[in-house]
Amino acid sequence: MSWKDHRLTRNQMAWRAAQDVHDGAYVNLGIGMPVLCSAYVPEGRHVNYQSENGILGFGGPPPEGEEDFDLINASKGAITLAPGASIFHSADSFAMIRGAHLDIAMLGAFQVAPNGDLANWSTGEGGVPAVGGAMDLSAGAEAVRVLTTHVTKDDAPKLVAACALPLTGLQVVDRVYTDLAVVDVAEGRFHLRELVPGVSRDEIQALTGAPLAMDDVKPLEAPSL
Amino acid sequence: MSWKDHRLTRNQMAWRAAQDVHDGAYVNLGIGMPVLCSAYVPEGRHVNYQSENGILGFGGPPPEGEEDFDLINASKGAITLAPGASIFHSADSFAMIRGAHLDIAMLGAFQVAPNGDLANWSTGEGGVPAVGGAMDLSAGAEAVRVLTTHVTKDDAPKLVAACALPLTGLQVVDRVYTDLAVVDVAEGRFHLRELVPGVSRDEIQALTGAPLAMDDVKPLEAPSL
Amino acid sequence: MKKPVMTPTDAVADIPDGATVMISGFGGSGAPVETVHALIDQGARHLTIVNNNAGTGQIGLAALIREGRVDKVICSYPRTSDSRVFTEAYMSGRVELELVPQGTLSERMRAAGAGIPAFFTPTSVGTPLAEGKQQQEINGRMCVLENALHADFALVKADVADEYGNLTYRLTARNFGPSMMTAAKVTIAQVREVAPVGAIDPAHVVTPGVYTKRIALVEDAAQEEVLVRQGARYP
Amino acid sequence: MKKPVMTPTDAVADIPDGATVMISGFGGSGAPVETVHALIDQGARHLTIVNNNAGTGQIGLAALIREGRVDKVICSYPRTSDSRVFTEAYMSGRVELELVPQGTLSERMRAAGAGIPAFFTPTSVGTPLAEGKQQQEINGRMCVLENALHADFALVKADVADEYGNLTYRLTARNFGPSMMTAAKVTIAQVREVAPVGAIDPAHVVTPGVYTKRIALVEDAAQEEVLVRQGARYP
Repeated sequence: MSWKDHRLTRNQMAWRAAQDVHDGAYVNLGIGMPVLCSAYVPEGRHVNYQSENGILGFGGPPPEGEEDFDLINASKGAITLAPGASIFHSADSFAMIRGAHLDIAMLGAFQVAPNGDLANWSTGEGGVPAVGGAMDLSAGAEAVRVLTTHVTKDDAPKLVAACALPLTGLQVVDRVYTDLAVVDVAEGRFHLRELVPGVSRDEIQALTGAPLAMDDVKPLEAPSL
Repeated sequence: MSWKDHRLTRNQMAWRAAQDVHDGAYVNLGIGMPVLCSAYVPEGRHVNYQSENGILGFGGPPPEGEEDFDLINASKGAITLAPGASIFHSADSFAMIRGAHLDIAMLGAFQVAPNGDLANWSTGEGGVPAVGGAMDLSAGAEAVRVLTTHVTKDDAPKLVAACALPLTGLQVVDRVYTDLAVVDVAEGRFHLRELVPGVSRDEIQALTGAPLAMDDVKPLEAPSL
Repeated sequence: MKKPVMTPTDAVADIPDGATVMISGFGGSGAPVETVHALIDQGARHLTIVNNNAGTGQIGLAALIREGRVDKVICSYPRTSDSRVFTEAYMSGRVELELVPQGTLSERMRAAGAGIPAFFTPTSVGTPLAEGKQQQEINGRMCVLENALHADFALVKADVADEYGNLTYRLTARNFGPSMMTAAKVTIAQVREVAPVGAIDPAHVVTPGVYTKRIALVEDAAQEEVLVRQGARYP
Repeated sequence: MKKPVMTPTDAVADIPDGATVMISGFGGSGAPVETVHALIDQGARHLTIVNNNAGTGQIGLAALIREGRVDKVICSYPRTSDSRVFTEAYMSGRVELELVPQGTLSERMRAAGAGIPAFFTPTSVGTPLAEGKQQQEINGRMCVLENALHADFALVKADVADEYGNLTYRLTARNFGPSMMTAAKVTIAQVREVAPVGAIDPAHVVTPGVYTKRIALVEDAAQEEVLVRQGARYP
């Protein structure tokens, strides 16, 4: 068995990230994997999901065939209205984001550095850059949490010593949820908090581009999703 | 008979100012005499009155006893909703004002100068200054028209060679409606356009603090109001 | 998340001496008079008040000033038909005045809530109110730089809240409320009714619940303008 | 004032070559696809387009780009699941891209409509998107100065207009529409229905009629996302 056999699915990563959202939190879900979190609010908690396109209060996708594409998340996927939702225009949505009214922003990443730097909008020359709301979310949210595969398709680390790709935000990332681990970013270091069973500490360090502090590591477990 | 016996009433001044508002115009009515204009939309015209506190589309006061003081104009007087009205908050109201979306602002004045300078917020030392939305309206409206008595309570001219009082806006006034005359402000001069019957050209010039061009002067007439 | 529904007394209990407090209203329209009276009863002093005006008659903000609780007023129009309380306090030097053009006042609060630390506006250029401010020509027009205006507390009169704190406002009583709700650290929405979650159409919400920290329920709230015309006095 | 109700064809007839045109929508939600198709038929070229994205599939904005009508796109997120048309045009150098953070994009349009020529924001500081822009530290935080973004025309999908041009929007199709309606000289609201004056509660109006210059009535408008998923192509 390789470490690849132990990877979480995208839905499992979203589930894991959703478990850390506290009751009553206001949480922006960014384009890509983060939008999956809206389906996994922990039992007994009320979480207010916000999407940059102008909605506060939504749940997961509706049953197939009942999609209304005038009611979508940041990934343009159909969602459902949560009770007590509100809808507003884009400038008001980013006023809410930039004005630091949201507790958490969940974002995707190309690279994250131990100082909290985030790169998620440009792969450099030769591609089409796409920033969306990531820079505003990085600037405005109280906490920035990242959902990303631990490595690229070519098995290169996405948690790196320093971001080589153009930055989205400086010193903004607090925690990273990958398909192999939960990693805190604090005091200029990566701290391995959870690791999927079956992957060793040496393996996860080898897949990570900067030292991982491993003082207190728990198993990373998620239901089948 | 003195010139004082020929003065228009406040309602007549408002009526006269309202006659110049073109069909379809969007018009802010400022605190003081301007708010009276909302009662005098000329027959056959549709005028959209705006008030800085956050409404577009209103008419004159309701019958006595039916006032709702949550529905007011800039002078805090009760108004009525016009069909097709919209209500918005103060920041959106001033976005509309400052963003040059209104055709006309009707304002009060302490002093107006031939270059279009307006002073209407401070009587200098010894009084309480009050600017309200006048500076935003001066900066943002396509045309600024002033309603004011021709002279102060002490018979000093309010149309002056240069404003001695602190300015509200620079080179903004297009036309002045007084209780004696209609005066255009153009090319650095006052142009007398209308004069109440019974007051001579010499008299009106004596009551004005700067030369009045008098090339084409019509009688200023208004119904009893 | 359900927001705490309190009395005005409880809602203002922790406002400390020296706080900056925004109070909604354009004249009496949108003035949360019961919550302001609770603040008078509470006793906090050396307050900086942000309001469009500076109080009328002998109730609400005027009474707060008369009782000597206010060191400074930030407003656009302190001169009204019955603003004797402020006039006396200001002329005697007991209250400081920061006069701000009304559109700049509302935009500064909107900017505070929107994470915009400063903006340029042509409003007030060439007047005494622009003096001492950074100026810059943009697209050929001189502008002044205005800073975001934050507060510690906001006392805002809305109409209906749902349990999550989504708010609607009544007619032109809306005025400064929505921007103040975004600009203060602790926001208190005084409402006539607390409706169940789902009672407000998501498209009709004016203030999303994220901005509402406390709800002060006053079912039979007075209209300040009506009280003033009746000659009311508080306390 | 009653606003002219037109076909999309008539509404876009006078858009000249070289115009800057805002097009509403977040992906297909709020995209006025029939009016964009009318612009394709009309033939204007060398356009600068402001949109959150840069077109998907082979319809709407993607088709406008494919037909060679667009010189420049100002947007935040041109990379979508099927943005091949833009990608090819951009990589081959046929279309210029001005990439703007989404919140800065919407705030720049809001500023244009609000008479705010420029504002400071912390967004993008320290990144390549801040390069070449005026920067200033405000309250201890470095910010970049962003300019208002104006346009000659705006094509905006609303839901219902009344005869005076007051608009409502459907669910999250609201997105960029309201700010674009304030930021362009000539605004075209594509709507599903034109209702009589008085049909919209004054408190529920999202875009006041003053901002609406033309109404393009398309009763059976398509949802762009649905068309894209069906593999539709225009013309």
